[in-house]
Amino acid sequence: MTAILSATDLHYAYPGEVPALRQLSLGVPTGRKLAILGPNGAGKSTLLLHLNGSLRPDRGAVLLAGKPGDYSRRGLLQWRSRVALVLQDPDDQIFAATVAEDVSFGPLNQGLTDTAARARVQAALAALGIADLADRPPHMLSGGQKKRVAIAGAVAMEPEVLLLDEPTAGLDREGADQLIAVLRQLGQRGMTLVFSTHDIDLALALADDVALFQDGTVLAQGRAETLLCDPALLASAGLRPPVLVELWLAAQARGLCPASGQMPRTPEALMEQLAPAPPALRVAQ
Amino acid sequence: MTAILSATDLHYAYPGEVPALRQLSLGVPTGRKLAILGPNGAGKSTLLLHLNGSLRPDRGAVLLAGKPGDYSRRGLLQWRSRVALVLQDPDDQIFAATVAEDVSFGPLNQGLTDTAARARVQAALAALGIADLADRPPHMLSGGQKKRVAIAGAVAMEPEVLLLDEPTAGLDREGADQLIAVLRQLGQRGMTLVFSTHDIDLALALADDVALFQDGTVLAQGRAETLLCDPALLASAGLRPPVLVELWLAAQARGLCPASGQMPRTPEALMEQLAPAPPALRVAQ
Amino acid sequence: MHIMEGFLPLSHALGWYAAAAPFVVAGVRRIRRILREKPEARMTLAASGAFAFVLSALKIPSVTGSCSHPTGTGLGAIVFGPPVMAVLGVIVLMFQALLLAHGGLTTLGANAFSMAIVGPWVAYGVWKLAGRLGLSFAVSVFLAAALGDLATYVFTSLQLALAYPDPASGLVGAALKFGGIFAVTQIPLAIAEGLLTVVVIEALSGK
Amino acid sequence: MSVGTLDRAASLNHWRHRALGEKALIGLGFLVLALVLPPWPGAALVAVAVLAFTFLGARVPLRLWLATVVLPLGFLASGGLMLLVQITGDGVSLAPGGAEKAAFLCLRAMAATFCLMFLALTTPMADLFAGLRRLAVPAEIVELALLTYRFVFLIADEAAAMTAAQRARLGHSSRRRWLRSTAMVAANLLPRALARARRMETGLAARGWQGEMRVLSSRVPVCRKTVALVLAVQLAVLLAVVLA
Repeated sequence: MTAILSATDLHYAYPGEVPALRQLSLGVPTGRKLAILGPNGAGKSTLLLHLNGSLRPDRGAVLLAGKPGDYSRRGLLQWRSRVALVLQDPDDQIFAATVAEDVSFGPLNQGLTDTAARARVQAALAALGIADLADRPPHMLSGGQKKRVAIAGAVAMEPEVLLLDEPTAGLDREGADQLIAVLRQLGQRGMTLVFSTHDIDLALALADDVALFQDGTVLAQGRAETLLCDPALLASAGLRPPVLVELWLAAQARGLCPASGQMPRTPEALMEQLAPAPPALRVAQ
Repeated sequence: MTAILSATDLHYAYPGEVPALRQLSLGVPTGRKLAILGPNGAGKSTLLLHLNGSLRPDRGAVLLAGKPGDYSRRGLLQWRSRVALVLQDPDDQIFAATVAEDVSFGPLNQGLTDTAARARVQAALAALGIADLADRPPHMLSGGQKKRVAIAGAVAMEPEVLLLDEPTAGLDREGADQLIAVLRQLGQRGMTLVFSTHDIDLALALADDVALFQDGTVLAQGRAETLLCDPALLASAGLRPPVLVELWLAAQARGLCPASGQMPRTPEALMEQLAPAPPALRVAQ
Repeated sequence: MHIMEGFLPLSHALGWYAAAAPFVVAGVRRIRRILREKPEARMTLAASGAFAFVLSALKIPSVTGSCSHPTGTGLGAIVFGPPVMAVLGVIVLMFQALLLAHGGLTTLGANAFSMAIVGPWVAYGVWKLAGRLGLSFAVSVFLAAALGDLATYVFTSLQLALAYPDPASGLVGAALKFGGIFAVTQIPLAIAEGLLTVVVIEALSGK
Repeated sequence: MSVGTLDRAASLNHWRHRALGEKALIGLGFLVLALVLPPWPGAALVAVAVLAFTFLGARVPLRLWLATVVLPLGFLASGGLMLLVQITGDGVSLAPGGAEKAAFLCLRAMAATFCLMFLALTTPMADLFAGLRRLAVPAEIVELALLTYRFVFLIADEAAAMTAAQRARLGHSSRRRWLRSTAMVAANLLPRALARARRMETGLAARGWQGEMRVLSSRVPVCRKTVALVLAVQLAVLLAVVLA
């Protein structure tokens, strides 16, 4: 498993404040979906800003495809073409008067011709399932639509890695489900995804790998199936397992599920594992 | 069950837009916790703004303790002393340079003396568990702290009803859990709570009653235990039952829980109902 | 370009306070009248003042590496009018001194005169004049913002020259000296501010 | 240094809870002395005294102080340079007595700047607003300043986020793109600031706002010992200058 991006021993403090990142090391496995999971204010956004070169660490290094990040002007342009960042609030990143115009901002800055940029815009809007919104002014969109426009703006740059800060923040269940479906599709096409979240249920629904983040550092990193089923480890990061996993573990302990089953990622998956007891064995009604 | 606040046949449209509320009727039972549950953009915030007189309906009426709302200057002042509103973004409500100064704003507007207002401020900060933040400037607080400051600003007015717009939006699990605990305590002291949310899990954790909201109107209102266990009704509002309830229903259907059990509001409550099968009856490993 | 704390002798510091006072008092009167009729204008004015502050904190990449920034006076003068800008300007200058150590308290009078009075009035005058001359919208806005910015900078140079006249060539020489050293950054800046204001106002009126 | 750096430092300062009067007496008192007294030895003594209060009294972190002082010193370097030279008919030459004049100016400006920085790094804005109210500045103007202060941080955060988002999409990478990107930030920021103002209006109306914005500010009593100490130091500076 190669790491397209990695961070070693990062240390960073905003001027006059306590350190936001401390001795942080992290690898982003190529072609997979990594959740950076931790409470608010732990420094997750600061980490993402380091991963695309927006912030430069006080100590330590960020490596892109094994090479130390190049903070020269040209180096940063290339870096950000390969590693795109989508912030939490879509209103912070949609500027133009129409959706299509906004999505073209990145490709045009990459130096593409108008024709090439237009093709990129169409492809990105299609990938996010919002081709019909192309001519809309952004302020007339719903929260979930805006979020997808912001992601389209990043996808149109055809990056290798997409960094997303709290992608489902503020979305309702339907909006979040649609977004998760879109992100899964992007992952299937080979894009590496890194997303920060305080929502362990989102990590359960989307992540291949999880990095447990607390107080500016990564406590543990590993496969979602391992980490999210480890209540003791999660507790050390101040977290509880997802409700689904808690119930699954409880059902296993009570012998209501096979011990060999896979970690359920949806309620349906858990229900399938809950074998119906034969009528005679049911609990007393 | 008396209704301290009620709305009958409300109709409202923002100038030049499609109606936000349509023939909406709703009762707010005194001394209970009511969730207004529905997707984003359905008009929940608009409804809350009607319940404290910030917006005046085009048709229909809002009744406070059985009397039609009085939209005169004096009437509104009294209304808002009895029905406090906490907006979704605490930054839209906190204006002063320190927490204690900010919380004193409401009581002073009510015409209290400095001494009386100071006592209210201290009581409100204590009730919200933020007495230690009194001298902090608001922009140095975390999201969860700001939220509690905004609520303290409302509680210091000693209202009968507290309206909260998406109270846990943007909070992480710990922040949300702390807030839920605080709101439960306020409820136990007899304050009537009304909160809007798109998060059915929040309704499950906190609400006594639920009003299902969709497209500017209330589809159904009733006890949380009834409504949240009715998948067909929820589906008509574009919602799914909470994961806990889904699993509980599934376990009941499989005979793994007693059919007479109460709706579980926490994973622990569900686990208690999941009786362990005796060793001999466990599913094949 | 704010005059730093303690740079002006006492008599000049006091003199500029006295010169700025009538404009600021007039602005305060105007604002109190507005607020009596519309209490909620408080929020709008405060948000605009904060916007001007934040705009002035946006750094412009410049050749010299000095800390040049847009003044926002042209935009403010066109949108709110010069009297209101005098008060908002003083508030913003006070915050710049205390939150960024940029400018100063003894030089607040002098800085207010150049940034919150001369700049906005020149911008406003140019804006009105250009309108009367039938210049296009974009050109009028550009000229108003660029000349407002430029006027602020020229006036600041004059203030410095008055305080420190050249021993050989007096006021004129000193103005050339002070003007000259800041011209490197300020002339491109004035053009940038003009262009910026055009884009902002066009985007605003398009929405 | 961001907009919040000094503000944060002031509200976490060791002397944060000292009376506004004491800090004003130090910051403004020495500021007046720096301007009134001849730069040598007056401003030099003021600088020493105010630095002692800054570092020994208020325990301002040195690193932060240095990072803050860089900006005004840049102005001083270029401004002071102008006093060294003169323009004659033959061009630019060294001004007679220019070095002395420039040195005196630097002394005074630095002493004054240290006074300003003492105030900025020890006194939260909340206390200053309360002080302005007591000085009979019209309530409307103090309220306007207070709201502006509150909005500054909110809008600055938005501006910073927008700029980061644009950089991520390669905005700001050339002069032309800088202009376009910055204009887009400004154009999107103003309507958002105004929308925020409208929401704030609703939020405050819900709290019974009638047009006046009264809040309870806590007032710390002045410590007489400290005042006596500060006055004694100021008198000593004054006497030293008169005797010299």
